[in-house]
Amino acid sequence: MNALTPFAPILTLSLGSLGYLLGGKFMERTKLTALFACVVVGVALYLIVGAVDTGPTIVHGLVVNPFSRLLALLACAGALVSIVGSASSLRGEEIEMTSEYYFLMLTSLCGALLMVLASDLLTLFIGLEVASLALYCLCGARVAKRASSESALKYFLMGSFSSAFFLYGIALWYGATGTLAVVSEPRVVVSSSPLLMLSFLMMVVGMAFKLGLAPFHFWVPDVYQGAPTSVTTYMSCVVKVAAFGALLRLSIESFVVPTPWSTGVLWLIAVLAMTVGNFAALQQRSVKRMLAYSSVAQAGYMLMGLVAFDGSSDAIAAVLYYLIAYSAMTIGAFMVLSAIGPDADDLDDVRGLGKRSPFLATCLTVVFLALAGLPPGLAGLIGKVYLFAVTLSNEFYGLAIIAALNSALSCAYYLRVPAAALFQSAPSEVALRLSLPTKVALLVCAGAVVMLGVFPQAVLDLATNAAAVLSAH
Amino acid sequence: MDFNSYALSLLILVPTFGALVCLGPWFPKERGAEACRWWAVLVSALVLALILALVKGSLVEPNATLSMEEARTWIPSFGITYHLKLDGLSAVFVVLTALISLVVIAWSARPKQGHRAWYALLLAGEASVIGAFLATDLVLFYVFYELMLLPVVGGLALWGGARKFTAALKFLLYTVVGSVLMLLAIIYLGWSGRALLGSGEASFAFEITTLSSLQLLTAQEEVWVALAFLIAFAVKIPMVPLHSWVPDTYREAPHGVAAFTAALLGKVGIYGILRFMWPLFPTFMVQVAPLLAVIGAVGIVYGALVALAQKDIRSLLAYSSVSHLGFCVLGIASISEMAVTGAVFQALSHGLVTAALFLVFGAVIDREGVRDFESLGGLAPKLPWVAFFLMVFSIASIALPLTSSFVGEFLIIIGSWASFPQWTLLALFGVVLGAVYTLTAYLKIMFGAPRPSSETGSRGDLRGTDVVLASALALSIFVLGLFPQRVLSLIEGALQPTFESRFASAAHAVEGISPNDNPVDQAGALPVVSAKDTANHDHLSLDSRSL
Amino acid sequence: MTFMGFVLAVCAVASGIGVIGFRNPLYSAFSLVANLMTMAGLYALLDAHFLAVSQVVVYAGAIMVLVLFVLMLLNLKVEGGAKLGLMRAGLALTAGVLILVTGLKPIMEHFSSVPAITLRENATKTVGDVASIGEQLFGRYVVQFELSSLVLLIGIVGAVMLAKRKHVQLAPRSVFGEAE
Amino acid sequence: MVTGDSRLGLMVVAPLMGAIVSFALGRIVPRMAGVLASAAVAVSFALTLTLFGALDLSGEFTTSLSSWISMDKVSLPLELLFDKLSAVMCLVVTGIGFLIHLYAIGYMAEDEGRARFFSYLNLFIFSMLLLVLGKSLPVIFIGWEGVGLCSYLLIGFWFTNTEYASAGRKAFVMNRIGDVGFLVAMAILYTACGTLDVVELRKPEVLSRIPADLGFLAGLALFFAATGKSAQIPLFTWLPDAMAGPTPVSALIHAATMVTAGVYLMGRMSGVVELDPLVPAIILWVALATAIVAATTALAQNDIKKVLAYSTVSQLGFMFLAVGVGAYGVAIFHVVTHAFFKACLFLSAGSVIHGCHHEQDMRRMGGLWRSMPLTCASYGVATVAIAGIWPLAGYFSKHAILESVSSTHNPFLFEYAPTIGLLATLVAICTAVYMGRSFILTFLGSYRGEGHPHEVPLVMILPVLVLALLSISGGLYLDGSLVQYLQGPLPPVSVHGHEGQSVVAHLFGSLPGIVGIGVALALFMYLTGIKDVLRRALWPLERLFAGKYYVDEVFEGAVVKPVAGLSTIAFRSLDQAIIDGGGSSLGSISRAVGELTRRMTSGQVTTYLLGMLLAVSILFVVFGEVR
Amino acid sequence: MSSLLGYLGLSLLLFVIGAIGVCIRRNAIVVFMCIEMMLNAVNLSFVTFSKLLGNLDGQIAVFFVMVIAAAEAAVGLAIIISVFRNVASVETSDAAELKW
Repeated sequence: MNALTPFAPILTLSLGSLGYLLGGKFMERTKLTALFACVVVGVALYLIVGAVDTGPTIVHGLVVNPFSRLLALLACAGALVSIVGSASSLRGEEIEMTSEYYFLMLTSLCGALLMVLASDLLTLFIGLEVASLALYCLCGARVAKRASSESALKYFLMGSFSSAFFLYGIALWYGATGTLAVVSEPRVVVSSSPLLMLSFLMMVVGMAFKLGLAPFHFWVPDVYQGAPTSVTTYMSCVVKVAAFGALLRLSIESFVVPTPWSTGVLWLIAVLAMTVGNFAALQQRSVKRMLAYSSVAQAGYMLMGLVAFDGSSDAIAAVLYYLIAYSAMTIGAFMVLSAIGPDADDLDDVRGLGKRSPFLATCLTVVFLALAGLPPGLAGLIGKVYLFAVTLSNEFYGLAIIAALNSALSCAYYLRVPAAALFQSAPSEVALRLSLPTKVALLVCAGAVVMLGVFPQAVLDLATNAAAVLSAH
Repeated sequence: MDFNSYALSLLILVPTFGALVCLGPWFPKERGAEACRWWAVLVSALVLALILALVKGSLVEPNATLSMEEARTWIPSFGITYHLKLDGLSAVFVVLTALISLVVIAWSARPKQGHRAWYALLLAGEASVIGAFLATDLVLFYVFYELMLLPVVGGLALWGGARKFTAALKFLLYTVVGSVLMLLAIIYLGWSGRALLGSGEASFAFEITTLSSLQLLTAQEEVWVALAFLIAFAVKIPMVPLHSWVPDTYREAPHGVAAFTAALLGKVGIYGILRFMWPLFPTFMVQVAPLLAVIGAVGIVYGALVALAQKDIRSLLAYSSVSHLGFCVLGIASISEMAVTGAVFQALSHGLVTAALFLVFGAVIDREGVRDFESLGGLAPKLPWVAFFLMVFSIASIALPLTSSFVGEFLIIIGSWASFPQWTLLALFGVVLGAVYTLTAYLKIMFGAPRPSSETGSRGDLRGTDVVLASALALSIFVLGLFPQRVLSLIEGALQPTFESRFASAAHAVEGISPNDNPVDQAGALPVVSAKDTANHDHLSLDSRSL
Repeated sequence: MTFMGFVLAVCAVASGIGVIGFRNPLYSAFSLVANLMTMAGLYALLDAHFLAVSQVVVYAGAIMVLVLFVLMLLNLKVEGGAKLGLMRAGLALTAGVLILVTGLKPIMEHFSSVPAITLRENATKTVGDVASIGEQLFGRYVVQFELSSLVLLIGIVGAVMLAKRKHVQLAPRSVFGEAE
Repeated sequence: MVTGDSRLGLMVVAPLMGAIVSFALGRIVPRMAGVLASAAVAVSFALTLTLFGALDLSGEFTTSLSSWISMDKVSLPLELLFDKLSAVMCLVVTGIGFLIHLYAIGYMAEDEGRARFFSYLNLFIFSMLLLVLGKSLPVIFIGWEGVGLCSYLLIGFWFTNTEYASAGRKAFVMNRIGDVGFLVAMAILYTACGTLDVVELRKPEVLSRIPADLGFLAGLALFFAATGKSAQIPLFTWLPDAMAGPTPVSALIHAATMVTAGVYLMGRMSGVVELDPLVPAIILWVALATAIVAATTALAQNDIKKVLAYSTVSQLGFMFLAVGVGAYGVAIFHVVTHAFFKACLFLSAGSVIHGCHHEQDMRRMGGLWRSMPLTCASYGVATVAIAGIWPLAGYFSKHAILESVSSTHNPFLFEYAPTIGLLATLVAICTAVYMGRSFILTFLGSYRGEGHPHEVPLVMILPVLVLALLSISGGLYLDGSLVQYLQGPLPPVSVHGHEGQSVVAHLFGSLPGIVGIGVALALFMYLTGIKDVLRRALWPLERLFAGKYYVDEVFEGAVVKPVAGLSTIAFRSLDQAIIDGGGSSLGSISRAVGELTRRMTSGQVTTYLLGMLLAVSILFVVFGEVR
Repeated sequence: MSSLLGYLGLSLLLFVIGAIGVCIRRNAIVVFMCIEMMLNAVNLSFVTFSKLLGNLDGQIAVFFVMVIAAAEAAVGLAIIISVFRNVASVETSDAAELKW
C-alpha cells in the first residue's frame, strides 16, 4: 500500500476532475463547483502531508521526499487559497462553464504535482504538459474577451515552443546518459560532456520559460494581463512552484550543479531576469503587467539561490523560503485585484481603495510592501535577507549587489500601488463588498506575509529540511 | 512578570498599539478628531513617561550607568535575535523621539483631513524610530530602519504639496538604495560572524556585541562593508552630497511630518554610526575620519551657502539642517571623546530646535498661505507669539550660548580642533553664514512694515496648547544649554567603552596613515589616550599638537 | 546512412522547408504531412515499427486532418507577403544557424568515443515492435500511460470550453462590477 | 579668595530676573517695565558696590553657576570671578547702566514696546555682567554672544523699519565673524593647555605649553574677536549703522560698555596676546588706522549720532593703542572715562533728538543752548572732556595712552614710537575738531529746524548731569590710582599718574584738544569762509570722509557680493544642476531604460518567439563552446 | 554507424527549421505546425538515441510525445478558433492587443 501513497494525491485530483465531467451540470446548478474543487484540493493536500517518503527505490515515476512534499504542499495550498479567494469572482469574469474551469484547474494542479514529484523525465514532461495545456485553456476561459483568447494563444504558442526545447533537452539527456530517470546511474556532472551541457541549456530554457525568467519572459506580461485574474492568481503561484521544483531538482539531482559553467549560465539569467523585470515594471500603469514584470524580477531573485548553491542546504532553503513567501505575496496581490473587479487592472482602478474597502487596502499595502521587501511585510524582507545571505556567503558579491540595487529600484513601482490605493482619491466612491471566502483567503495571504516574517523559524526549518534532501545528493 | 524585562518592548509596543487604536472605528470622521488627538497625546505622553522613568535613575544619580537589555530569540536558525538595549546613547535619542513625537502629535495644526491616519502614522513612526534606537541586532535594526520610512512616505503622499509623489519617490529611492546596500553589508557581517563562531547553534550572528567582540573582517572586507553602512547612514543624516532628497521632502511634507523627519530620522544615521559602525569598524572609522571631517566641514559651509540662496522657508530649513548636521559629522570624524559627545549632543539639540522651527514656521505658512519669504513680511506685530518663539528657536539654531546647540557645537569645535584644525576653521565660517541666513529669514518674515496683503488666511496667533508645547521645547533647549552635564555624562558613559576598547588599537593599526608622524600628534588625534595620564582634577590637559 | 535514409532525409528537409516556406497555409500543411510521412519512414528504418505506424495514424491521420479541417473551416487567406520582414527572417536564420553550428558538434561527437561494436550490438537490441513497446507501456510506464489519458482529456475538455459558446454577452460591463 | 559668594550670583541674576519680570509684567502694566528694570540694575549696582568694598579685604570672589560641561575628562563649569578688573568693569556696567535705564524711562515713555525694550536692556546688563565676570573663556563667550544678541535686538528695536532691522543683522553678523576668532582661540588654547580658565591662562607654566606659532595664532584670533565687538578695522562699519537703535541703547551698548568688551578681553587674556610680540604690534597698527579713519570720517558726518559713533570707533582705537603697547591698565582707564563722557554725549544727543522731535541731522539744529540749556551744558562738558582738555576726564586717560605709546618696548614698534605718537596726537586734534563742530552745529548759532525744541523731563536730565559730573571729575579722581589698582589682574604698566605736574604742563598736554576746538570754532563759527575754501581745495578728502572711506562699499563688493554669488552658484549650478540633477537624471535614465525594456514586449508573439530563439542561440554561443 | 549520427544531425536540422518557421510565420496555425515539426524532430532524436543506446525508453518517450502532440493539437486549434472568433483572424500580428 505504501508504494501507492505517492499516487494518492494525483489520483484524488484526477478523479476529482472526472467528478466534474460526471456531475458538472448538477454542481453548476447547485453552485457547488468551487466547493467541490476546494474539497478535492483539500483532500489532496491532506494526502500529501500524509504521504510517506519513498525510499531509494523509486517505483512508477514518482518520488516523495521532504523536498517534493514541501513543494507539492505549497502548490496545493496556493491552489486552494486562490480557488477559495477567486471563487466569487468567476461570475464577474463571465466564466460560465465553471465545471470545465475547475476541471482544468484541478488537472493543471495535478500536472504541477507531477512536475515536482516526478522521478523520471517522462513523467515530468507529461506533468509539464498537463499543467500547461490546462492553463492554456484556462487563460482563454473568458471566451468572449479578446484579451483572454489572445493571451491563451500567446501562451500556447510560446509554451509549446519552449516545451519543444525542453523536450529536446530530455532527448539529449537520454542520449547522453541512456536513461530517462531524473537521477542517472552513475551520476554525471553537467560539464563533463558537451551533450549534457547542451541538454542542460535546453532544459534551462524550458524551465526559464515557465518561470518567466528573462530573456524568456515575453509571455509573462501579456498572459498575466490577458488571462482572467482568477487564473493569473492561480498561475502566478502554482506554475512558479512547480517549475522551480523541477528546475532545482533537474539542476541538482540530474546535472549535479554547481559547476563554474552552469553557474555562469544561471548567473546570467538571474541577473537578466531581475534587471529586465524591474526596469520594465518601472513604467507600468497596468497593475497586472507590473506584477507580471515583477514576477520576472522575483524569479530572478529566487534563481540567485540556485546560482549560489554550493552543496549545502542553505541556498536551496533560501529559495524555498522565498518561494513560500512569494506565493503568499503574489496570490495576495492578484487576489486583491480580482476582488476589486474582473477588469481591474489600471492603476486608476486601485485609486482610493482605502476609502472603498479599508480591509482590501490594508491587505494590498502589506502585500506590496512585502514584495518590495519592506516591513511590515516581513516575509519579503526575511526572504531577501536569506537569499542575500546565501549569495554573499558563497561570494557572489556582484550578483548580490545587483540584486540589492534592483530591489531598491523595485520599491519605486511597488509602492505606487499602495500609494494610489491609500493616498489618491477614488474615481468611484462605491464601497466594495467582498465575499467571505475572498476575505478569508486575503487574510490568509496577508497574515502569512506578516507571520512568515515574525515567526519564520518553523518555515525555515521546513525549508532547510527539504533542501537537505537535494544537497544530500 | 517582571516589568523591566518588558519595559523596552513596551516602548515600542505602546505606540504601536496606540496607532492601531487610532485606526479603529471609534474616532469617526467629524467628531472623533479631537478625541483621536487626545488619545494619541495620551499614548505618546505615556511613552515619554515610560522612558523618563527608565532614564530617571541615571539622570539623578551622578555616576549611575544606564544599561538595560531585553533579548529574545527570533530566528534562531539564522542567528537573528530580538535584542533591545537601552544605554546612555540610545536613551538620549529615545527621550528625544518621545518628546518630539509628543509635541508633533499634540501640536494643534494638522491636515484638514484624515486625522486617524495622521495620528496613526505619527505613532507608528514613533514606534519604529524608538525601535531603531533600541535594536542591537543588525537585522532587527534594519527592520525598524525601513519601517521609519512609513510616516514620511505616508505623510508625504497623504498630505504633501503639489509635487508630493516626486518627493516621496525621491526620498524613498535615496534611502532604500542606501539601506539595501547596508542590508547586504549586514548579511555579510552576519555570515562572517558564523565563520568565527564555529559550529554553534546559530549559523549567523547579527547581535552587535557579539559581532564587535570578534575581529571578523579583513582590512579590505571591512572597507567595503563599512562603506555600505556609511552610505546608508550618510543618506539618512544627510551628508553632502547625498542630501538632495532633503529639500524636496521637507518642502512637500506637512509640517508635522517634516518636523518629525527632520528631527528624528537623520539622528538614526548618527546613532547608527556610533552604535554600529564604531564598534564594528574601528579601523575603518579611523581611516575614513579625514574624509568624514572634510565632508562634515564642507557640508556645514555648503549647506549654509545654499541656504543663503533659498527663498522658500522649508528649503531654507532643509539646507540649514544639512549644515547643522555637518557639525555632527565633523564631531564624529574627529574621534575625540569630547567632540563625539558633542556630536551626539548636537544631534539631540538639532532635533529639538529643528522640530520647533518646522512647527512654528508651519504656523506662519498656515496663517499666511505663502511660504517664500519674499512675499512675507512685517508679521511680528500681528503674531507676537510666533515672532517670539521663532526668535528663540532661531537663536538656538545659530547656536547662541546658553542654548543646547551651543554646547554641542562648542564641544565639537573645541574637540575636533586637535584632529582637524583646518576643517574646524572652515566649519566656523559656516557658523557665520548660519547667522546670516537665519537672521535674514527672520528679518524678511517678521520685520519690516506689516503688509496689508498678507491679511488673508490669518487665523490669529499660536493657540494655547501650541504655546505650551513651544515653551516646553524652548525650555528644554535652554535647560540643556545651561545644565548639559548629566546628559553629557550619560552619553559619555555609553561611548567610553567603545573608545577605550576599540580605538586605542585601531589608532595603532593605522598609525601609518596619520597626517603627522610625530607620536605626540598621534596622541593629539586621540585625546582620550593621552588625557588619561595628564588629566588633573578640574581640567583635561592635552598634549600639544602643532598645526 | 543508408541510401534510403538519405533520400528520406532529403525529403524531410525539403518538406520541412516547404512547411515554413509556402505562403499558403494549406501547402504548408501538406508539406507537413509529407514531412511526417518521411519521419515515419525514418522510424521504420530505425526499427521503430510501432512508432512508424503510430506516426502515420496519429500525426498524419488524426492531427493533420484536424489541422486541415480548421484551416478549411476558417477559410484562411494567404499570409501577406510584404509583411514578412526580411530582418526578422535574417535574424531567425542567423539564430538557427548558430544553434545548428554550436549544437551539431556535441551531438555528433558524443558517440564517437563509444566503440562501434557496442553501438552495433545496441542497434540490434532495439526493435520497437508492438510487443516490446506494449510490454514497456503496460509495465514500467503504466503510470505515465494512464496519465496520458488525462492529457487527452484536457485536450477534449479544453477544446469544449474554448470552442463551445453559450450565450455571449457582447456589451462590456463596467470595471467595478454590478450591484447584484 | 572667597568662593561661592551668593551676592555674586545674585548680581548677575538680578538683571536676568528683571528682564523676565519686566517683560512679563510690562505687557500688563507698561509703565512699570522701566521702573522694574532700573530697579534690577540698581540691585546689581548695589551688590557690585558691596562686593567692591569687600574686595580689598578678602581678595577675589568666585562662584559657580552651573557645572555646565562636566564629563569624565572635560570640565568646563560656569564660574564667575570678581577680581579688581571685573570690579571696575562691573561698576561701569551697572553704574552707567543704571543711569541709562533711568534716562530710558523718560526717553521711551511714549513707545509701545517699552516692556520689550527694558527687558532687552536688562538682558544686556545680564550678558555684559557674565562677560566681565566670566572666570573661563566659555563664560566670557556666553556673555560675549549674549551682548551681541541684545545689541542685535536693540538696534533692530524699531523693526518695522527694515533698514533698522538690517542694521541689527549687520551688527550681529559682523560680530559673528569676529566670534570665529574667539572660537578659534578657545580651540587652540584648550587643545594646547587643556584649560580655558582665565586665571590658569595667566600662569606662565600654562602658557608655556602653547607652541610658538599657535601662540601667535591664538593672540591674533583673540584680537580678531575683539575687532568685531569693539569695532576695529576691518569689522567696524556696523557700529555707525547701529545708531538705528534707540539712543539710550547707543549710549549704553555702543558707547559705554559692549564695545569696550574687546579691550576688556585683551586685558583678560593679556598673557596670550603677548605670547608673540608681533600680535601687539598688529593691534597697535590696526588701532591707529581705525582711530585715524574713524576720526576723519566723523569730520564729515551730519547725523549727530553718526558723529558720536565714529568718535566711539576712534576712541576705541585709542584704547587698542594702549593695548598694543601693553598698557592694559591705561586702556581700561580710558574705557572708564570714555564711558563717562561718551554716555553723557549720547544721552545729551538723545535729549536733543527727543527735544527736536526725532531730528538727528545737525544741519537742522543749532542754537539749542537757549531751549535746552542743561543739555547744552552737559554736552559741552563732555565735548571738552573727550577733546582731552585738563582737568576733565578725557585728558588724563588720553594723555596716559600717548605717554605709554611713546615708552613702548615692543621690538616691532620701538623705532616707530615717535611716528605713532605724532599720528595719535593728530587724531586727538581731529577728535576735538569734530566734537567741536558737532557742538557748534547743534547748540550754537541759530535754530535751523522746524517746530519748537524743548528741554527734556527731569528723569532724563538727571542721569545726564550725573554723567557730566563724572566726566568732569572722573579723570582727576581715577588718574593713576586706577591703573595702580588694576596691577593685579593686569600686567604692570610703567605709566604713572599726573599728580606732581604743574598746571602749565597740563595745559601743554591739553594742547591738541585746545587746538582742535579752536580750529572747530574757527572753521564752523567765525571764519566759515575758510571752511568753504578748504572744502573746495580738499574735495577728494571730503568725499572720502563723507563716504566713510567707502568701507561699506568695499565690504559689499569684496565679501557680501561674492558670498551671495557663491551661494547662488552653489545652489543653482552645484546643488540643483549636479547633485540634484544627477539624482534626477539617474531617475530619468532608469525610466527610459524601463520604457525600452517594456517596449521589447511588443505584443507581437512572433517577435517574442524570435526573441526567445535569439536568446537560445546566444546562450548556445556563449556557453556552448565552453568546456 | 555514422548513419545513425546523421539522423541526429537531421533531427537538429529539422528542429532548427521548425524553430525558424515559428519565428517567421505569422499564421498561428502554421506556427503551430512548425512546433509540431519541432516535436517530430525531437522524436527522431529519441528514436535514434534509442537505437544507439540499445534501450527502448526513447521509443516510449516518442509515443508519449505523440499523445501530447495530439492533445496539444486539440487545445491549440480550439484556442485558435477562439481567437478567430474574437479577432476574425489567425494572424498573430492581429492578436497583439496586449503589449508593453
